[in-house]
Amino acid sequence: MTARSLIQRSCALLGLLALSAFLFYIGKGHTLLVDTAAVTIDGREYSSAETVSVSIDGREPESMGRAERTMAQVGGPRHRITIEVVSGGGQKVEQRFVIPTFLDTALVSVPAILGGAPRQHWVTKFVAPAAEDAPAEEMQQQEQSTVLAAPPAIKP
Amino acid sequence: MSSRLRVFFIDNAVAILILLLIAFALPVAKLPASFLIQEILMRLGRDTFLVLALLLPIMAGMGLNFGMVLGAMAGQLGLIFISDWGIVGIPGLLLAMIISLPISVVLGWMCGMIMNRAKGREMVTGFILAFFMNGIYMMIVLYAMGSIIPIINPELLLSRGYGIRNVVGLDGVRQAFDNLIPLHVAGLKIPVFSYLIIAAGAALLIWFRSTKLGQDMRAVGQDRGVSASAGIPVERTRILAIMISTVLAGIGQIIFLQNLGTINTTSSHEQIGMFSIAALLIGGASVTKASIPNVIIGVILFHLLFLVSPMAGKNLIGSGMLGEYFRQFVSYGVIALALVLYEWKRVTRENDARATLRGGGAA
Amino acid sequence: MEPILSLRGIGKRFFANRVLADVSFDVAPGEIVGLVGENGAGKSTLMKILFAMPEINETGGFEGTILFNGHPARFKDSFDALDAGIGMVHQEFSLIPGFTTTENILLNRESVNRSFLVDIFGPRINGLDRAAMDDRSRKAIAKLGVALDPDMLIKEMPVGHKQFTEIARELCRERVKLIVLDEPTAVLTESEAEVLLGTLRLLAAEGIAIIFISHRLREVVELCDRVVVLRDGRKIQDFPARGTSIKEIASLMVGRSVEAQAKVDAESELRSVNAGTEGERPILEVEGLWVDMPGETVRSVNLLVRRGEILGIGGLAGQGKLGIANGIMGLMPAGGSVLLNGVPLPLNAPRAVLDRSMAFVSEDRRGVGLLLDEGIDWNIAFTAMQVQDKYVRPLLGGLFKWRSDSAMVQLAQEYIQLLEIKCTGPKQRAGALSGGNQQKVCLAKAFALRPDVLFVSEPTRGIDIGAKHLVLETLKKYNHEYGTTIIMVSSELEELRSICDRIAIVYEGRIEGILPHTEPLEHFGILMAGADRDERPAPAGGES
Amino acid sequence: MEAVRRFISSFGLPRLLITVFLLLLFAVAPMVGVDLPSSLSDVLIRVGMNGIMVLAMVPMIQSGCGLNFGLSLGVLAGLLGSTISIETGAVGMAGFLTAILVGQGFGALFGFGYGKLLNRVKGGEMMIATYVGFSSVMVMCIAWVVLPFKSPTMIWGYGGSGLRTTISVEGFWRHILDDFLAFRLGQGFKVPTGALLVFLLVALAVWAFFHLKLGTAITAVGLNPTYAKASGININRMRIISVMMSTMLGALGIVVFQQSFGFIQLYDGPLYMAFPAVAAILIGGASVNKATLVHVIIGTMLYQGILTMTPEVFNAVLKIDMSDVIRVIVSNGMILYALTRTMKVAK
Repeated sequence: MTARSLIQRSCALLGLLALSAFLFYIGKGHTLLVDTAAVTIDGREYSSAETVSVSIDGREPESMGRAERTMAQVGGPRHRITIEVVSGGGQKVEQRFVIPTFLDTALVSVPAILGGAPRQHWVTKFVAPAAEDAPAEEMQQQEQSTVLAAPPAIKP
Repeated sequence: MSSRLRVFFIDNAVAILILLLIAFALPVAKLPASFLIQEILMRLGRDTFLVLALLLPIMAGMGLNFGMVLGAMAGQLGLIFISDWGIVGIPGLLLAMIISLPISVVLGWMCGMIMNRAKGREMVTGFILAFFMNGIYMMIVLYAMGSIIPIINPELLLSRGYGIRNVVGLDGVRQAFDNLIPLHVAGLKIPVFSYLIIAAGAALLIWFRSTKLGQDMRAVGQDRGVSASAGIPVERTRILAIMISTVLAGIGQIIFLQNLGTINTTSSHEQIGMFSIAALLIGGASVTKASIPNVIIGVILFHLLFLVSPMAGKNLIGSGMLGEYFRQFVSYGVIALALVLYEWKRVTRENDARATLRGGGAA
Repeated sequence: MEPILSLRGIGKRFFANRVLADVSFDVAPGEIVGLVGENGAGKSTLMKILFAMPEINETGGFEGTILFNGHPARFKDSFDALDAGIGMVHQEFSLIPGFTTTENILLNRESVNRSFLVDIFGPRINGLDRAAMDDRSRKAIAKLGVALDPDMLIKEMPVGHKQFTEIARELCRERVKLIVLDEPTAVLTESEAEVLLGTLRLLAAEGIAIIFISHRLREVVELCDRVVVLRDGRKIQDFPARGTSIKEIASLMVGRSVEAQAKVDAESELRSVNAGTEGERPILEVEGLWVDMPGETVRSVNLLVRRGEILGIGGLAGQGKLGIANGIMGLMPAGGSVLLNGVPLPLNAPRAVLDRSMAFVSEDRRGVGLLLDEGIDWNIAFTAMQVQDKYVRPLLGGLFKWRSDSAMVQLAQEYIQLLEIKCTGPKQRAGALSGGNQQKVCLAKAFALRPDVLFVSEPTRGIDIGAKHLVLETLKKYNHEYGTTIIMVSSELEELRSICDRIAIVYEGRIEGILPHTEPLEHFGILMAGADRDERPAPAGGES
Repeated sequence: MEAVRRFISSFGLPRLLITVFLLLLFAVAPMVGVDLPSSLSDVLIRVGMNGIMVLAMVPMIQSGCGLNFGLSLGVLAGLLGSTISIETGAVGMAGFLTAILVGQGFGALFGFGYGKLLNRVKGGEMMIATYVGFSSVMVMCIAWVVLPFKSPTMIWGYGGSGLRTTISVEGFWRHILDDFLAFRLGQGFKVPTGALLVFLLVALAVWAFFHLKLGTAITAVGLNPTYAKASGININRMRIISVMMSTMLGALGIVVFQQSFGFIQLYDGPLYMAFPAVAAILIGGASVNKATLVHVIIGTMLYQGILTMTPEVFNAVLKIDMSDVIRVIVSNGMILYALTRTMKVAK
C-alpha cells in the first residue's frame, strides 16, 4: 500500500462522503403548507386579497380563497413562489425563498409575502396543533395484519 | 450436417422452447399489441440491470450467482434509509445507491469467501446463503430497525413501535429515473434515462472484460489449476467477481424498485434471484457462457411470457390461476433444464475428451 | 565457459527412505543436457528441488547447494525460480483452452496500459495493451522457428502446437537462461517431435541452456550434448552423448550393482518346478486389446498366459502396463478380444469378470482398493459378499440376504493372522492403517474370492521393505498352494525377476517382448526403452 | 481439556451450540410461565409428524446422491395418494392405508424417473434436485385444477372443478396414529404413541435395509463409487434404488404428517418442504455422504424442539415473536455449514 495510493483512497472516500452530504442537502424533501390566512407580524396585520392563484416552482397554479391551506411536496432547499391576485389590482409577485434542510414541514404565509413583510417571516416551522386528530391513528389499522400472521407456505 | 444441427438445438434448447410457448400463447391471450410493447419497454428498463449483475460470476466460472439476492437486500436497505430521511428525486436514488455500496461490498465479500469453501457446489451454496441472509435481513428490518437502528419517520414503523412496515411507499423517488428524460413515441412512454444507466452498466462490463482483472477472471473461470500455477490469486479473483456482482445487484434492485414505486420489505427481494436467472437462461445463456445479448433477449422473452401466460390460461381453460402456475412452472423449469443440460454436457465432454486420447485398434 | 546452473551434492530424504544422494552436475549456457532414469530414480524430485516446490520444504528441505548464474540460489517458491530465469514445460499441458496463443503465452504477465484508477483499485484495473502483447508473442514465436497463429484458440490447436505454445511462454520470460522440458515428446507424433528437436537446437544455439527429460533414448542420443543417468537417487554416469548407444544408456538405467545381481541369481534356483505346463491351452488369451486409461493408454496388446504361472508385466511409467489389468477387469473403457479358458470374456463389465472368478488388486490402493472409512472386516469381505453371496445369512427363506457381521469379523481375523496385518482389531478403520497393512487388506480382499486368475498391480509401491517381502511371499504361496495364475504388473523390475516365471515388457501400449526371468538386465532395459526393431535381443524361448 | 476438544470435534461444534440453546430454552421455559409438559408433548407430536420426512434423507445421502432437495417429489406422490384416497371416500384405517399405498405407487414411479435423471448429472445433483422439485410442484398445481376430482369435501364450492388449497381430513383419518394407544402423563402431557411407533418402525426397517447385502452395496457406492464398481456393483442401479426409496419414504412421511396436522396442503404447500428435513438431519450430525439412524432421531428432536420452544419462550420473555426468523437462520445456517465442510463425518 504505497503512500500515494493511501492518499488517493482516502480522498476517494472523503469525496464519496461529501457527495452523500451534498445529495442529502439538495435532495431533502419538504412538505410546504401554503396558507392564505391573515397573520400579524411585529404588530402589523397582513391579510391576503379575495382570491389569489399561487404556483410553487412553476407548477400548475392553484387558486385559493381568503383563509385556505394547500399542501405541496417539494425537494431541495431553494424554491420559487409566484402569487397573482385575481380579484382587484391584478398584482403579481414572484419571490425566491430557502427552506432549512432539517425543516420537514414548513408554513408559507401568502399574506406575509404579498404584504412585503420581513423575509424571515415568510416561511416558518409548522407546529402541529395537538387538538387536531393526528393523522397517524387511521394508519395503524392498515398494518394490524403484521407480516408474521400464519403465512400459508412454510418458508424454508 | 445433422450433428452440427443437433449441437445447435441442444445449445439453444431453452430459447427455442420458450419461443414456441410464446408463439402458441400469444394469439390465445389476445392482448393488445400496444399494451404488450409498452409493458416490455417498461420492464426492459426495470429488470435488465439486475440480469447484467449475473454475467461476471459466470465469466469467473462460479455459475449462476443465486447469492445476488444479498445485493438486492443491500439495495432495499439503502431505499429504506432514504425514505426514512425523506430524500426525494434523483438525489434520493443516488444516495440510496451510495448507502447500499458498503453493505453489498461486505455481503459480496462474505458470499465469495463461503463459495470458495464450497468449490464445485457454488450454486447450491449461494442458494442456501440467500435463505440464510434472508433470515438475518428480516431480523434487522423487523426487529433492529426502530429499536437499535434509529428510524426518524414514525410512519415507516410498524404499530408496535419497531420494525419496518410491510409496504414502504417510495412516492418521493417513484419512477424518478424513468421520467428524468420523458420521451413519448407513438403513444408509448420510453424510460430513456433507465436505458442510459443500463447502457452504462453494459459498457462498464465490456470495459472490465478488457482489464487485467477481467482477463484473470476469464482465466480462473476456465481452469483454476493453470491460473494458480501462472501465479493468478484465484481465491481473491473469485471473491472480487462475486463482490462486483453483488454491488451491481444492489444498484439493479434500486432501479427495479423505483420503477415499481413500493417496496414490500419482506418479499420483493426473494424472487429477484430466480426471475433474473430464469430470464438470463431464456436469453440463451448457459451456466458457463453468457453475453449481453443473452441478457436483453432474455428479459424481453421472459416478460413476454410473464404477460401472456395468465391471459392464455384464462382464455384457454378459464382460470387465470392456471396461467399463473404455468408461468411459475416455466421459470423453475427453465432453470432446471439449463442446469441439467450444463451437467449433462459436462459429463459427455469429459467422456469425449478421453475418447480422443484413445489409442484405439488402429495401431 | 562458466556454467549457468550447477548442482552440488544434492540430497533428499522423505522420512525413512532416501530419494536423492549426492547428485552434482553442471549445465553450461547453450548446452543441452539429457536427464534419464527409471521412474523413482529421483528425476522429478530433483526438478521439484530446483523449482523450490512446497512439498520439498514441507518435508524438511534438501541437502547441497544450487548455483545459478554463478551465485548460490535460495528460491522461496516456484515463481521465484521462474523470475530468476528458469522455465519449465510440464508433461501435461498447463494452458487455458478458451484463450488464444498470445493470451496463453503471456498468462499473468500481460502488458498493460497504466490507468489513473490504479492507486484506488490496485494494479489489476489496468487495461490490456493488446498491441504490445501481440508484438511480444510474435517475437517469442519467431524464436521457435515454428509457424504458430497467435490468435488461434488453444482448444482448436493440434497437440504439437500446444507444446510449442508452452515453450514460447517460457521464452517470453525476460531473463530466461535455462528451460527444463519434462517428457515433451510423449504426446507428439514422430514429425512433430522432429520439429521440436530442431527448435530446441535453435534455442541452444542462442545460448539458452536446456535440461531434456525423456524416456525416448533415441531422441536423447540424437539431441543432447551430455547425458546424466540417475538410478535409485544416485548419479551413475555423466558423459558426452556422442559415441554412446541406446543399449549402453538403457543398461546403465536398469543395471544393478554387482551384489544385488548375485541375490537375484541365488533366489531363482529355489523357484519350484511349477512354471506352468507347456502343451496345455493357455488360461488367458488376449488379442488386439486397447484400453483408454488416462496416462496409461494401451494401443494393441497380444498376450498368452499359461495356467498356474506367475507372469510379470513390466515397463516404464506411462507406457500402458497398468492399462492392461484395468482394461480386462472392466474398470477402464477397453476393446479387443479376451478369452478365459477359451470362452470369450465380455469387456467393460466388471461384474461378469468377477463372476468368472478373476480378481484384481488395484495399484490405486486408497482410491480404488479400499473403503477408508469402514473397518478391515468390511473391506476384506465386501467383494466376496457381493459377487459370491458369502458372509450373508438368508432371511425369510432367502428372500433377503442379511449381512452377517460375525462371519465378516471371523474372516478378517483369519487374514490378520495369515498376512500378519498390524492393526488394533478387525474393526479398525482401513484409513488408519499403514501403507503396507493397507496393501495386505487389498490382497486379502482378492484372496477371499478364491480366484483362478489374479491381477496384482504395483503391489509393493510405497510400502516398507518388510511388508514388501511378505506380500511377495504370500503371492508365491497362493500360486503354489491353490495354483492361482497370477499376473503381476510392476515398475520394480527387480521384484518381477525375483518372483515371476516370464516377464512381458510393455512399451507405448504394445508388448515389446516377453523374456524369461533369467535374462540379463540389459535385455530388459532395451525393451523398456523401446529400442528400434533391429537392435532387439533374440528372446530365448518365450512367444512374443 | 483434550477429551473435551475431542468430544467437541466428534459431536460437531454447531450441533453442540444448538443442543445447548435448546436445553437453555427448556430450562428457561418454566421460569417464564411456559407450560413445559404441553410444550414437550408438542415436541413429541412434531417429531412423530416430521420424523419419516427426515428419515427419507438417509438413502440418498448413503448412496452419494447428496442432500435430497427434491423431496417435494415424494411429497407430491403422497398428496396424490391422500387425495385419491379421499376421492374413494374410504375412511379410518382403510382410508389411511389407501392413501399410503397409492402414495407408495406414485412415489416409486416418480422416484424411478428422478433417479434416472440424477444419474445423468452426477456431481450436480443438489441444485438440479431443487429446481426439478420446484417445477414438479408447479406442474401439480396445474394438475390439481385440471384433474377430474368430484368429492365434495375437496373441490371448490362454487367453481365445481379444481381442488381447494387446504383440504381437511376430518372424518377420514385425522389423528388416526396420534390417538392410537395415546396415553397421558399428568394432565398436559399427551404422547402420540401411534405416530412415534410408526416412525420407529419405519426407522428400524431402514436400518435393517442397510444391513442387507443390497443396502451394504448402496453404502459402498456412497463412500467410494470406484471401489463399488471394482467389486462388480451396478452403480446406477444402486443410485436409482436409493432415490426411489427416498421418494417413497417422502410419500409415506407426508401422509403421516397430514394425519397429525389434520389438513392436506396442496398447490404451494410442498414447495419448501425439503429444507426443514435437510436441516434436521444435518443438525443431527449427518454429512453430505454419511447418515445414520442416530443422526435422524437426534436431528428431528433438536430441530422440532427449537421450532416449538422458541416462539413460546421468546413470547414470554421478550414479548416479541422472533421464532420464524430464528427458524430460518438456524435451519439454513446448518445446511450452509454442511455444504462448506469437506467430507468430514461427525460421528
